[in-house]
Amino acid sequence: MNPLVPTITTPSGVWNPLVWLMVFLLSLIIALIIYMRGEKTRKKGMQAGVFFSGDRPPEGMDAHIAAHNIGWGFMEALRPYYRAMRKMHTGIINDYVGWFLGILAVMLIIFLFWGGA
Amino acid sequence: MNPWDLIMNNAPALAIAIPLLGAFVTPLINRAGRKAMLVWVIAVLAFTEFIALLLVYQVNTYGIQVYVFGANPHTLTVPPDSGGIPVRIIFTIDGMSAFTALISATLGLVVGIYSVGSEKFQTAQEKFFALLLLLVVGMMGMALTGDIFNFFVFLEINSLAAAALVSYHLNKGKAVEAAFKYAVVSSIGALMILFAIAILYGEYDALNMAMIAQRMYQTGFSTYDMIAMTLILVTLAMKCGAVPMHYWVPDGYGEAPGGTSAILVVASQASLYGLFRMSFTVFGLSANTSSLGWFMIILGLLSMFIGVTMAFLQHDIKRLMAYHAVSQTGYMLLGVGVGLATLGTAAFNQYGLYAMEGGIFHIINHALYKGLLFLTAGAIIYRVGTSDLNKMGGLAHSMKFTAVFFLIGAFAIAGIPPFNGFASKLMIYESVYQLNPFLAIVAAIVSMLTLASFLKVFHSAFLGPKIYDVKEVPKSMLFAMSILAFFIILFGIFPNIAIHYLVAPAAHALANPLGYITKVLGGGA
Amino acid sequence: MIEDIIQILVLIGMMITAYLSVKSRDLMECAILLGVFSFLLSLEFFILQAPDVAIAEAGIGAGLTTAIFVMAVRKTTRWEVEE
Amino acid sequence: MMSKIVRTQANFLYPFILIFGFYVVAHGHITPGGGFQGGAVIATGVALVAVAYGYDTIKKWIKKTHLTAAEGIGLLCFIITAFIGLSTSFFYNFLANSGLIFGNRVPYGINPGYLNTAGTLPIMNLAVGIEVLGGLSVIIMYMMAYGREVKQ
Repeated sequence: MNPLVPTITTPSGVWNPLVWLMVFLLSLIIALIIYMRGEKTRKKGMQAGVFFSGDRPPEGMDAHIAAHNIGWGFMEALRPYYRAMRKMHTGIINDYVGWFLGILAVMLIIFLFWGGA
Repeated sequence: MNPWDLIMNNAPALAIAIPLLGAFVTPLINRAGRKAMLVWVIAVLAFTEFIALLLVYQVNTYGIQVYVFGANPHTLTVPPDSGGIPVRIIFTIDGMSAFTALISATLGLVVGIYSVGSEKFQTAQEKFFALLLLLVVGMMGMALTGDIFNFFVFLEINSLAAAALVSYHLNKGKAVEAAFKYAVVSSIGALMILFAIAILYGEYDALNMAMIAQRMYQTGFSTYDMIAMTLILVTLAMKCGAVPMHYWVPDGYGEAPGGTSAILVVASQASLYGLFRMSFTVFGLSANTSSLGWFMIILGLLSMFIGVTMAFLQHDIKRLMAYHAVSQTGYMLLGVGVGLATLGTAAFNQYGLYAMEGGIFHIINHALYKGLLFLTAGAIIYRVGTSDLNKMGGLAHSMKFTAVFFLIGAFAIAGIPPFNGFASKLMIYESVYQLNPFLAIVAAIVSMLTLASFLKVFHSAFLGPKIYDVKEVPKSMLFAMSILAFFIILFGIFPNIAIHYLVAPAAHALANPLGYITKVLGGGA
Repeated sequence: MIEDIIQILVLIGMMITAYLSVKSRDLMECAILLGVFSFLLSLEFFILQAPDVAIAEAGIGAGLTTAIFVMAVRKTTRWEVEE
Repeated sequence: MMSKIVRTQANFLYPFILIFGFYVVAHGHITPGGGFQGGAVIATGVALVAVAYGYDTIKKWIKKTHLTAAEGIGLLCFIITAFIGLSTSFFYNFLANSGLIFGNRVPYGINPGYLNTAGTLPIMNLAVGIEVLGGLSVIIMYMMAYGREVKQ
């Protein structure tokens, strides 16, 4: 196997990053060509602006969205799960050690039945 | 004897001796000035990196290497008057050891270069760099040693140096609290390992891993072995940050200074190495590898999913990345766990070995891109002064290089081609689903969630209106980041370089415990 | 025989001192009890033919850590209080 | 500073503790104990004086920088001794049976234990002893110094 050949053969296929890169670049070039063939006399600036239901955004709406609010829907959908997770992550050192010793005990019991040769 | 032969012959010992010497000399050299100290530290780290490369070369060319401390000649594993027991402190280097040592040395060098810039205004820098070198010693020792008690010693060096490094920026006592938690958890874990070592020593009268494995194979797997195995494996799983024993990870990584989190990732991976070494080489011959493998797979699935979902919740940049470190550790556990679960069956050659290669390849990829991400996080904190994502924004206006490096790291961790994360994740998906399609589905979903949460970080830290009027970070920090970024792209486009020279030898070494045992117990010389 | 009796006595003493040091509300007393515990532990090591470990335990456990505990207690409050 | 009784006791016990500690270090290679144990015993002596006399008095007698230097020097001696044997192997005992310092041959059979044997082991014991006495004493000193800050 020559290490400079980028192809990886997986149990059910092949993967070649160079081919992927070429296809990616080719599609970029095609997109560029399509873009270049577009209408030259278009008005600039308006199309890319942010509109709220067709209206101009009021002043101050270009403020930054804080990290806390990104993915709100996701977290809202999984609220019961996250409530359980928050309960699990207490940040108290006794709980850290407790979890470790608990897993140790559980694994001792499990390996007692299935761990042997 | 000329110097080249000296280095070639003693490479395994020098791998820990040089950073150890460096760590002890650093406080003395600091009296000659800060510049001299920095030059010394970087030189020591660079030489360690060279030795690690040399070890990889030696293992790939000549097979498994043994080095016996204080013996004459240095390959005499079993002295003639010892009754066939390897009594001395012994280093055994196979593919997996050399692989882990190389990662440790590389990240040590990169973090050393980075810390030149990022710790510029701190007090007691000589202690910081001495601890960094000691941490490298701990990781290298864990990776190279062939003696179970030495493994414990190096694990302790690793834990203590890491705990001290975590508390380096006091951060109004928060970092000290995190370091305290880390220290308590790791000392309880180390106590468990010591207990397990005592059990094994009482039973087999040997501390050498190969000797223990051979005697266990001969006498059969007893209940005592089972207890020792559980203690060691669960402790090492805790030390590498597997859910549900991961609680120390976000605290420790989140509070560590600048780039130190990057090397803490590798410190955890040294424990991961220990987990693999113990489960394959020491217990793999005797124990039921299928149940061990499923233990790792289940830990891996839990780590992947809970890690990534908890990361989505965080708004502290380093805590978020720390949860991603937990999540990525799950991929390695999953890949190697599938290999362990199928060990000895026909499925092993069909896809088990391949899954192991994927898992091991993911170790080096994770060290590279998570290292890069932690370095960019350190750069942001260095300039902005806060780690709260809610207060950041618009940094791409002023910190262009950092933004680009962050994007490279984020794409790599999310598994976007052509970066290196994709190559190893592909190998894991394609092989793991043959054992059970559910595993591959979870892995793919976790990958998507990873991308989502890193888009969140990128959006809130780099995009948006300009809030902070800051400059780009110092050149040494940018240089350290560019090294990692270069390797991410190199291993993404030419994955076979890593697989051929590093990953495949490591996977084959793990899968062949008998070779390890015969090399050590074959007498040497 | 006499060795066994001494060993049992030492172990019982260790259990008592450990229990008392956990229960006691006087922190200075806890520190001294831990010192006694370490001393008994080092005696136990000596009985178990490990003089090497016994010296280390006597020096570190009974001597240094007790001194450090005493210093720490003297700088804070002596009595444990209900929060 | 503690009461006169404590100080007198400390004055009386201090030399004996130090001598016992150095004995354990020096005989590390023939009797139980060694560098670590001996260093710990010596540090206990330092702790005794420190507790008896209080930080303000003791800081004139013992300097923290000296103890830190002892720590560094001990570690350096240890690793350099290990490095000297590198032409054979790391930690190689090049002095044993060589006739040089600590290089006498041990006679076969039961013997009273000759100090001048065992090669590099006594040197390493000494190095570890210096390192441990420095390290543990400096911990005590920092404990006391920090406690004083809290009081103020």
